[in-house]
Amino acid sequence: MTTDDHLADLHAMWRIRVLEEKILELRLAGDVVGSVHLSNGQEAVAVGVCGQLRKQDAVFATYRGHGWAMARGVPAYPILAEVLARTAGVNGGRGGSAHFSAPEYGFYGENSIVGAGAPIATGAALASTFDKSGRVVVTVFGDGAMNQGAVPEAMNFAAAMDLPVIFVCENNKYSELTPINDMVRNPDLSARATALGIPATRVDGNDAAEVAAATALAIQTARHGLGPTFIEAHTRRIVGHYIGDAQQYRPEGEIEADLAAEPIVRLSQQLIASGVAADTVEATHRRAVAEIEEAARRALAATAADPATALEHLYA
Amino acid sequence: MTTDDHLADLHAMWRIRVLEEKILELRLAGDVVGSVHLSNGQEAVAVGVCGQLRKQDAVFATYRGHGWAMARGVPAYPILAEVLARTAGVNGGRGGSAHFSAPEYGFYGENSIVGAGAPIATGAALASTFDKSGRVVVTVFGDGAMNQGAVPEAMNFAAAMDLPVIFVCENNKYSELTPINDMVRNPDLSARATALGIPATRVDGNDAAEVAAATALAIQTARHGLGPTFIEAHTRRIVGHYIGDAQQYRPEGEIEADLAAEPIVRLSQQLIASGVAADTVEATHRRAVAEIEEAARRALAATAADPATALEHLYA
Amino acid sequence: MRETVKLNYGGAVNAALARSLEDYPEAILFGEDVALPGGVFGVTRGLRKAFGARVFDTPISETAMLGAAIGSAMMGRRPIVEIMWMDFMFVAFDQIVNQASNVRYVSEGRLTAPLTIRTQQGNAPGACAQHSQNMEALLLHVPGIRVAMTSTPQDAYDVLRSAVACDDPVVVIENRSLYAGPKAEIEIGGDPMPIGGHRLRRPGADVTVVTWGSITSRVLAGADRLAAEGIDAEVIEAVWLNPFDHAAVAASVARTGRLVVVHEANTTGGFGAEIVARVVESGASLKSPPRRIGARDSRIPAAVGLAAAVLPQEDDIVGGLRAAVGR
Amino acid sequence: MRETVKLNYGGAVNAALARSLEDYPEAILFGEDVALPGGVFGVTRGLRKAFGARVFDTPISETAMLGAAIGSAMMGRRPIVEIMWMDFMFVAFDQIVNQASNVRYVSEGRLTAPLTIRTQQGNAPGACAQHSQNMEALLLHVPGIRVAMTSTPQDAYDVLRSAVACDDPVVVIENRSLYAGPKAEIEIGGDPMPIGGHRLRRPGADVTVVTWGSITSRVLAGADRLAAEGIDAEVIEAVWLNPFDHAAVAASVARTGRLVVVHEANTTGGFGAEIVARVVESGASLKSPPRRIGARDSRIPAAVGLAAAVLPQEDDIVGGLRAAVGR
Ligand SMILES: Cc1ncc(C[n+]2csc(CCOP(=O)(O)OP(=O)(O)O)c2C)c(N)n1
Ligand SMILES: Cc1ncc(C[n+]2csc(CCOP(=O)(O)OP(=O)(O)O)c2C)c(N)n1
Ligand SMILES: [Mg+2]
Ligand SMILES: [Mg+2]
Repeated sequence: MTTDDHLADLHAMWRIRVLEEKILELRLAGDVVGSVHLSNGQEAVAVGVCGQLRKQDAVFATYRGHGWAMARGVPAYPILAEVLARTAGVNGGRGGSAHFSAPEYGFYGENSIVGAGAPIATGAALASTFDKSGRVVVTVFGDGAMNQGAVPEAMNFAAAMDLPVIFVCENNKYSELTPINDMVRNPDLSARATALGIPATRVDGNDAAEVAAATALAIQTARHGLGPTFIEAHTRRIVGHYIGDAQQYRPEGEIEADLAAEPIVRLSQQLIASGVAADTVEATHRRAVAEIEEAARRALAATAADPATALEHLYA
Repeated sequence: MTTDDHLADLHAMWRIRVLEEKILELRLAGDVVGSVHLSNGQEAVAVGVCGQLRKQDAVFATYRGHGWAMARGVPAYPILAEVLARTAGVNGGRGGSAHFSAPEYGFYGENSIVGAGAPIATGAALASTFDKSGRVVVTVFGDGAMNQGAVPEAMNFAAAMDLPVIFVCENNKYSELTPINDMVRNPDLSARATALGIPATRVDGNDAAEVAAATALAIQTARHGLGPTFIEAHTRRIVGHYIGDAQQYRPEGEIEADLAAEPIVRLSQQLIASGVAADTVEATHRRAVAEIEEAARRALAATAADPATALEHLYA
Repeated sequence: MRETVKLNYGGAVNAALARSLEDYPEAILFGEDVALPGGVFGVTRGLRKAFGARVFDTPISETAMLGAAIGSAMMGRRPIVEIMWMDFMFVAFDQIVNQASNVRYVSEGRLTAPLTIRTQQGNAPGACAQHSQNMEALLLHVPGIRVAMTSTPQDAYDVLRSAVACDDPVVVIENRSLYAGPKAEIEIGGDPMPIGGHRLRRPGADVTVVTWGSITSRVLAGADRLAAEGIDAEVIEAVWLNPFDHAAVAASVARTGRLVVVHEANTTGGFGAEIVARVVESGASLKSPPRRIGARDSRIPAAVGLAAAVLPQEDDIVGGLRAAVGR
Repeated sequence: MRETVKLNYGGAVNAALARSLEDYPEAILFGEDVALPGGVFGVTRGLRKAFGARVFDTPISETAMLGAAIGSAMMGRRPIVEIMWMDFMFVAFDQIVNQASNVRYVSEGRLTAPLTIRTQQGNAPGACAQHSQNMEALLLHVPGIRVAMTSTPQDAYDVLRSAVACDDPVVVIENRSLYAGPKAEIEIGGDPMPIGGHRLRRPGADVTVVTWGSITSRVLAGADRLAAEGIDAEVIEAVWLNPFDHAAVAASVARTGRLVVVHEANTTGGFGAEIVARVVESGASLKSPPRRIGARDSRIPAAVGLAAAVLPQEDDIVGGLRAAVGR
C-alpha cells in the first residue's frame, strides 16, 4: 500500500468518525430523535472491507451501520437526512438510524435484530450463484451475535452450498453492556467457523490494511466459487453502546487503552512517523469536517418526511 | 464389563427393538394412528447412555424417543398405551408416539421440533446448579438437528454457564431423506462443540459399552461442576424415517452394511464368539418378546382416552 | 397455453411449481427434502430433475432458509421455499415478522422481497401437538405478508401461481391431508391471476358461512345436511386471507342477514374474530348474532378421539348454523 | 407486610422482582444485561447484588434463554426471564408456541412450566420498525400462555407478582416509555393476587371503551376531553388479556350500549376483534356499531411524524368515541 492509500483510508475513517460525531451532536440537540448506535473506534473494519468491494457487491450490516453505509459510498447527506427523518433520507425517514438501506450503493441495509442479517446476506449470495453477477456479499455482525442461532445456521448453509459470502464479525468485546468473554467459553469466535469447514482468520480490526488484506483473500475465495470466509476483526468501540451509556461495565484503564489503540489515532501516528507531513495527515480530517458540516446543514434544512405518505409502499 | 453386563445391554436393546417392532405392527394394523419414528438400529446409544444415569437424572429426547423412554425405565405397557391413545398411556394419549413424557422415570419427553429439546434440557441443567440435586441432564438429537440454531445456542449457553448437561448427537447419517454430508462441509459434527469450548468425543454408537464409557466420563465432568460434554454417537437407523419411507435415498449396499453392523447382531455375535451359549444370548430376545407381547395385549385391551377430558390440564 | 388436466391436490401444487419455474427463470425452489427426495409428501417430485440446480435441498435451518429466500429475492430471484409444517415456522418467525415484512416498506420501495413460502398445517389423525396447529391468524396480524389457504386442486394451482407472480412475500398454506386426495379436472396453464378474491362454494339465502382451508369440505357437507332441513347456507371459501375480500362477505351478509365463520384454528384470537368485527362495524343489520366455530382454545392432543373433541366437527358446524338461523 | 411507597413504573417492576425473589427461593431471574448492568432500562438494578447467582446475564440467545426458563421451570425453579423487546421474541417463538404452551397439557399435568417472561413493546419516538411492534395478539392465539399488559406502577407491581406466582407460563408486557414515568403511591408487599380481572379506570354511561397498555393514558385523556362535550365514556383497562375478563366488558356494554376497543397494535387481526366478536356473539343490543381503533395495518416508520400517522392518536380516539355515540 502506498502512502496515498493510507491517507485515503484515514480520510475514509475520518468521514465516518465525523459523521458519527455529527449524529451524536444532532441527537443531543434533539434534532435526531430515538436511539442511535455509533461506530466510533470501529471505522477500520468498514473501511478495510469496503475498500475491496466492487460496485455490484453487497453489504448487510447491523444497527451500528452508518459507517458501513458511508464506506460503501452512500453520501453523507442522504444518511443524515435519513437519521433526521427527512424526505431526502435514503429511505425517506422510514429506516432511521438503525434500519436504513441504500441498495443503489450496494448497501443492503442495517438490521436491528441481532444476527438476522446473516441469513439474508446468505440469500443474497445464493442469488449470485444463479445470476452470474460475480457478486460477493458481506455480512457484518458483532461478537454477541455469534450466540444467536441465526448466525451459525447461516454460516453452515453458506458453507454447505459454497456461497460467496464473507462473514465479518466485529469483535468489540462487548454486547451492549456485557463482556463477550463472560458469555462464551472459547474467546476465539473464529473457531466456530472453522468447525463448520469455513476458512477463518482473526485480524486486527483497528488496522484497515490488515482488514483489507483478509478481505481481498476472502473475495478471491468467493469469486472462485469456493464459498464463504469468516473474518473476526478485533476492535473496540470508544463510545457507549447507546447514547447515555455510562460504560460502568468497563474495567479501569480499558477506555484509555482503547483510545490509544483506536484506528484513526494509530494510522495518523504511523503516517507522521513515516514522514508524512502533519498537515497532510490533518487535512484528511478537515476535508471530512467540511463535507459533513455541509451535508448536515443541508439535511437540517431539508423537508421533514410527509405523514401523508406513511401508508405507502406496504405492498406492490 | 462382565458378560452379564453385556447380556443386560443386549436384553435392554432387544426390549427396545421388540417394542419398536410391535409399534410398527400395531401401526400397520391400524391400531396405532399417525406417524411413528422408530429407532431400530440405534438402540445402543440409548442403552449405553441411560445405563449410566441415576434416578434423578433427566433425559430429553426427540420424536424418535421410544427407546430412550424405555432405557430410562418407563415400562412397555404405558408406552404402548400412550402410542395406542389409551387412558393408561404415560400422558393419557395426549403426547402420542412423538411427544410423550414420563418425568417420574426421568424421561422429560420427546420433542417433535428439531433441535428444540436442547435449550430446554439446558434449562433443566440450570436448575441443577440451584437445587443441589446433582442431577445430570441428557439431551439427544440427530445429526440434522446440529444445523438448527437452537442447538448451538443451547451448547454455548451451557458452556458459558458450566451446566451439567450432556449433548448426545445420534449421527445416523440422515435427516429424514437427506444425507447429512450433503448439508455440511465438515462431517465431524463434534468440532462444533469443541469450538465452543465443550469437551467432545465421537464414539461408535452401535457399541453400548463404548457409549457408556463416554457417558460415564461426561457424567463425572458434569457432576464435578465442569459443565457440558458433547458425544457424537455414530449409528444407523435400519428402518425408514417414517412408516412407508422406501429409503430410495440410500446408496446401494448401504442398508445391507448397516444391518450387518447393527448393535444387536453385533453384540450377539461377540457374546457367542466369546463363548456365551447361544441359548443364553437368545433368551434375552425371548424375554423381551414375552414382556412386550404381554404389554401390548394389555394396552390393546385398555380403555381409549376419554374425549370428555380433552380440555383438561390446559392451565393450573 | 391453457389445458384441462386431471390432478389431485398434490399434483396441482406440483404442476404450479413446475409452471412457475418455467415462467420465471429467476424462480428457485428449496426446502428440506424437496429436491432429490421430492418432498416428504412427494409434492415436489420430478422438479429437481426438470430444473436442476434451481431446485435444491437445505439443511434443517428454517431461519437460514427464510433468510436465503429474502436475500435472494432482494437480489432478483423469485424464491419458493417450503416450510414443511407451519408449526416449524416459529423457530424462524423473526424472518417473517421482522424481516420479510419490512423489506419493501422500510426501504421506501427500493428493495422488494418477491418470495413465496409454501407450508401446510392442521391436524391429521394421530399428529402430535407440535404438528397440528392452525396458525394463519398470526400471519394475518403482520402487515406486509400476504396469506392464502387453499383446499381444492384448482385453487392449489391457481393460488400458488399467483403467489409466485406476486412481488411481495406470500405464505401459501396447504394441508397434508389434501395432497393425496381425489383427482379433479382442473384448468392449468393460463396467466397467473392477481392475488385476492374469494370462492363462492355454495349460494344460499339463509346464512352466510365464511370458511377457509381443508375444513371447507366439512362445512359444505354440513350445509348439504342442512339443505335437507330447509336451511339454505351460502358458503364462501376465503382462499385469500390477505388481502381478504371483506366486500364479498358484506354483500353476502347483506342478503342473508346472518354470519357464521368456521375455521379449524383456535377460536380466541382467530381470524374469525376479524371477519365478525368487520361485518358488525359496518353496521350491517343482522337477524341473529354472528357466530364463530373454531377449535376449543386448546392444545391438540395426539389421540384421535381427544383431538376430535377439540377441533370443530361437522356436527358442531351443523349445530352452529342451526342456531344461527334460529332452529 | 403491606406498605405504601412512592415508585415509578420501573421502580415498581424492580420492587415486584425483588419481592418475588424473596418470596420464592426457587425464583431465578435472567436475561441479556439484566444482572451486572442492571438492565438496559435500569429496571433490574440492584437485584444481582441482592440475590447473587440467582440473577444472571445471558448470551444473546433468546431461544436458549426461553428454553432455559422452560427446562428449569419443569425442574422446580420459578424462572423470570427478560426478552428485551417483544420484537425479539420471534427469533425464539417456537419456545413459546410449541414448547412452553404444551408442557402441562401434553404431559397431562405431570409437568408444569411456572415461568414468567417479562418483555416490553410498542413504539417510542424514533424507534425502528423492528423495535416498535405491538404483538400481544399473537400470544393471545396460543392456548396455554397467560398474557398481561400493564400501564401503571401499581399494576406493574401487582401483575408481575401474580405472574410469578402463577403456575403456568405468563408473558408480562411492559412498555419502555413508562419505566421512567412519574412516581406514584403504590401499595406493595401483600400476597400475590390471582391472575385475571380488569381495572375500571373511569366509570361512564355513554360508551364502553376497552383498552390496554400504555395507550390507556391517551384513552383517558381523550375521555376527559369528551367529558367536556358531555360524552361520558367508561374506560376499562384490560390488564389481563389471558384470562380476559369478558364478563366485565359485557356488563359494561349492557349499561352503555356502545363499545369501542382501542389498542396500539395493528387493527387487523388484533385482539380488539376478539372483544368485539365476543360482545356481538353474546347478542348484546348495541345502540351503535362497535368500533376498533388501532394502528393502520402498517409497518412502523422510524420518523416520528410518519409513525404518528400510523399509530392511534388522541384525536383518533376522540373522533372514534364521538362517532360511536353519534356526535
Ligand atoms: C434478537 C435480539 N436480541 C437482543 C437485541 C438487543 N441488542 C441490540 S444490540 C445488542 C448487543 C449486540 O452485541 P454485538 O453482537 O457484540 O454487537 P455490537 O453492538 O457490539 O456491535 C443487543 C443484545 C436485539 N436487537 N436483537
Ligand atoms: C424445526 C423443524 N424442522 C423440520 C422438521 C421436520 N423433521 C422431522 S425429523 C427431521 C429430520 C431430523 O434429522 P436428524 O436431526 O438427523 O434426526 P433423526 O431423525 O435422523 O433421528 C426433520 C427435518 C421438524 N420436526 N422441526
Ligand atoms: Mg460487540
Ligand atoms: Mg439423523
